[in-house]
Amino acid sequence: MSQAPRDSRRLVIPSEPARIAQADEFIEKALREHDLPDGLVSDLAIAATELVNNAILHGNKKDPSKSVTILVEFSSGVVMIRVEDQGAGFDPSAVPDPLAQENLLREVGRGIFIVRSLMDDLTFERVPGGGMAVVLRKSYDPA
Amino acid sequence: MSQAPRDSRRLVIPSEPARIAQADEFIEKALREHDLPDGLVSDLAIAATELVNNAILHGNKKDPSKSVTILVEFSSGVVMIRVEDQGAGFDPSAVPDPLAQENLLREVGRGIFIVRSLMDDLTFERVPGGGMAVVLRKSYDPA
Amino acid sequence: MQLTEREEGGVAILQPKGKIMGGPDATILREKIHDLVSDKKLRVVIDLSKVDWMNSNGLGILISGMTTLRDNQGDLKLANVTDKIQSLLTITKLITVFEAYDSVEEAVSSFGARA
Amino acid sequence: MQLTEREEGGVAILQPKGKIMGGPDATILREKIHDLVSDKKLRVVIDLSKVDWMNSNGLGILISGMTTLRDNQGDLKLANVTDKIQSLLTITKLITVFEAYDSVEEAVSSFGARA
Ligand SMILES: Nc1ncnc2c1ncn2[C@@H]1O[C@H](COP(=O)(O)OP(=O)(O)O)[C@@H](O)[C@H]1O
Ligand SMILES: Nc1ncnc2c1ncn2[C@@H]1O[C@H](COP(=O)(O)OP(=O)(O)O)[C@@H](O)[C@H]1O
Repeated sequence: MSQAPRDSRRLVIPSEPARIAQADEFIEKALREHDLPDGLVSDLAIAATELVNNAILHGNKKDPSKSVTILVEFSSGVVMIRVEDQGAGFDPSAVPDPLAQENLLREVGRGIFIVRSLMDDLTFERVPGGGMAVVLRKSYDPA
Repeated sequence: MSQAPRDSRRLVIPSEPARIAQADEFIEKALREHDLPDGLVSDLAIAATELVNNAILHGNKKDPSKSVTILVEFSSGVVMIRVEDQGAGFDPSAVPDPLAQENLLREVGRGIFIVRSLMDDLTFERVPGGGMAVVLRKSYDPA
Repeated sequence: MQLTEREEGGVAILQPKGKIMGGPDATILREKIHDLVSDKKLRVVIDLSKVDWMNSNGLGILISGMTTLRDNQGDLKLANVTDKIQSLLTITKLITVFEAYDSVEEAVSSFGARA
Repeated sequence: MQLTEREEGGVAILQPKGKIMGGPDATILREKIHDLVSDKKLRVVIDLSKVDWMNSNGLGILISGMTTLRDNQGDLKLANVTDKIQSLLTITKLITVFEAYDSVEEAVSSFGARA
């Protein structure tokens, strides 16, 4: 198996909800350049846009002077997407279970659950000096 | 009792929902110039804005090329407000009862009921050549 | 209509000001309620003290705010209902639908301890 | 996301197109649903055939559309759920919440005769 050289790309956007489409385009472009199949591209796009939405809305609370940094890295058949905000952070274990009967009709609260279901790995880090970084990983068949 | 001379004013607006404030301003200005007391001005403004909203939304279906004509007339201690649209008209007797238990939590459907409650009289006419004219009347103490 | 927001004891207090007559009013309040739902601020008081008058559009906004919050496990209560609005709520029987309080403080504390 | 609307047998059919990922998408669909409620078009089918993918934002839009319509004595049903969306509905258990049909025609006729 030939190991693809490491590829690392970064996008920084202001915390405006409408920027989500730009973030998605950036991410999908990188995935397609690495020849990931359509189904994997959309799973990763679904998961990554969840994290970017959370960073814009919950982390940075739509403050356009705060930025969201998106890092996409490919190495050894694993794609990693890291989304960092400048917010107050949060405790992922305190997020209510979206499958509980009383939560089924709520409009929100399924993002992290969906990311966990679609990806191989999801980790949360507090960034020194404030902010949260959320990192997802998914393996793929490198060309 | 001195009979005030008849005063008749007309405003024509395009059917854009945001025009409601302009219609209200026009109507309230006329009412205040006739020294109607605050409570009566707001009752009339509530009732008239119901009719203008209906003409814009239900009558002209927000088509900005169709207009709504508002006529305010004072004579013999009665104010009359007539709102005419260019829509398909409707049958007022077919409007569901907003006080029925199953309608209580509906967002809409109380406009005509409120106009009837606040005003002395409410009539509906089909305008020759299409459109609906809805006319409300309320008596006041002429200065 | 203008809309201001503050928070007290874990309860969001929305204060509309002016006349609620239609046009952009409903959109403004609807988007605000949805922002609150997204932020999990599900206990909401509408302080009506600064509302000059409202027509059925205003009543519809209050109803849709309440039902949206209830659908999301929250609730909406009214404070400082003016005489004019009170009489509209009475003739439309909506008085039976809303929980209303004489002051923001009473409305806030009706929600009980902070969740 | 783009949104088109048509009517069939007294039922409004909304067809979103593209990706539903957040930002303005929710506002567009929410305003459309509220226009339908105001026009008393309370039977709504969402045709998902042209949706590339959606994240939890899209799911939230479908839920709020359905609850808003139900609160107003209407209903929202799904048609042409793609495999991708089907699997999201399954893992989130929302499959138990929505009524879904294999075609727009079936969804429309599930509403019964025109009211
Ligand atoms: N980057 C973040 N910063 C702060 N809080 C967050 C962040 N991401 C998620 N959260 C918190 O976790 C909760 C659940 O997030 P999620 O599962 O994505 O659902 P939703 O975003 O629809 O509420 C959010 O409501 C928020 O309180
Ligand atoms: N000018 C009009 N042209 C056509 N239909 C109208 C008009 N005014 C009212 N209607 C019909 O009457 C119904 C009830 O109107 P109303 O009591 O004002 O409540 P709402 O406007 O909230 O639905 C409307 O839903 C509409 O179908």
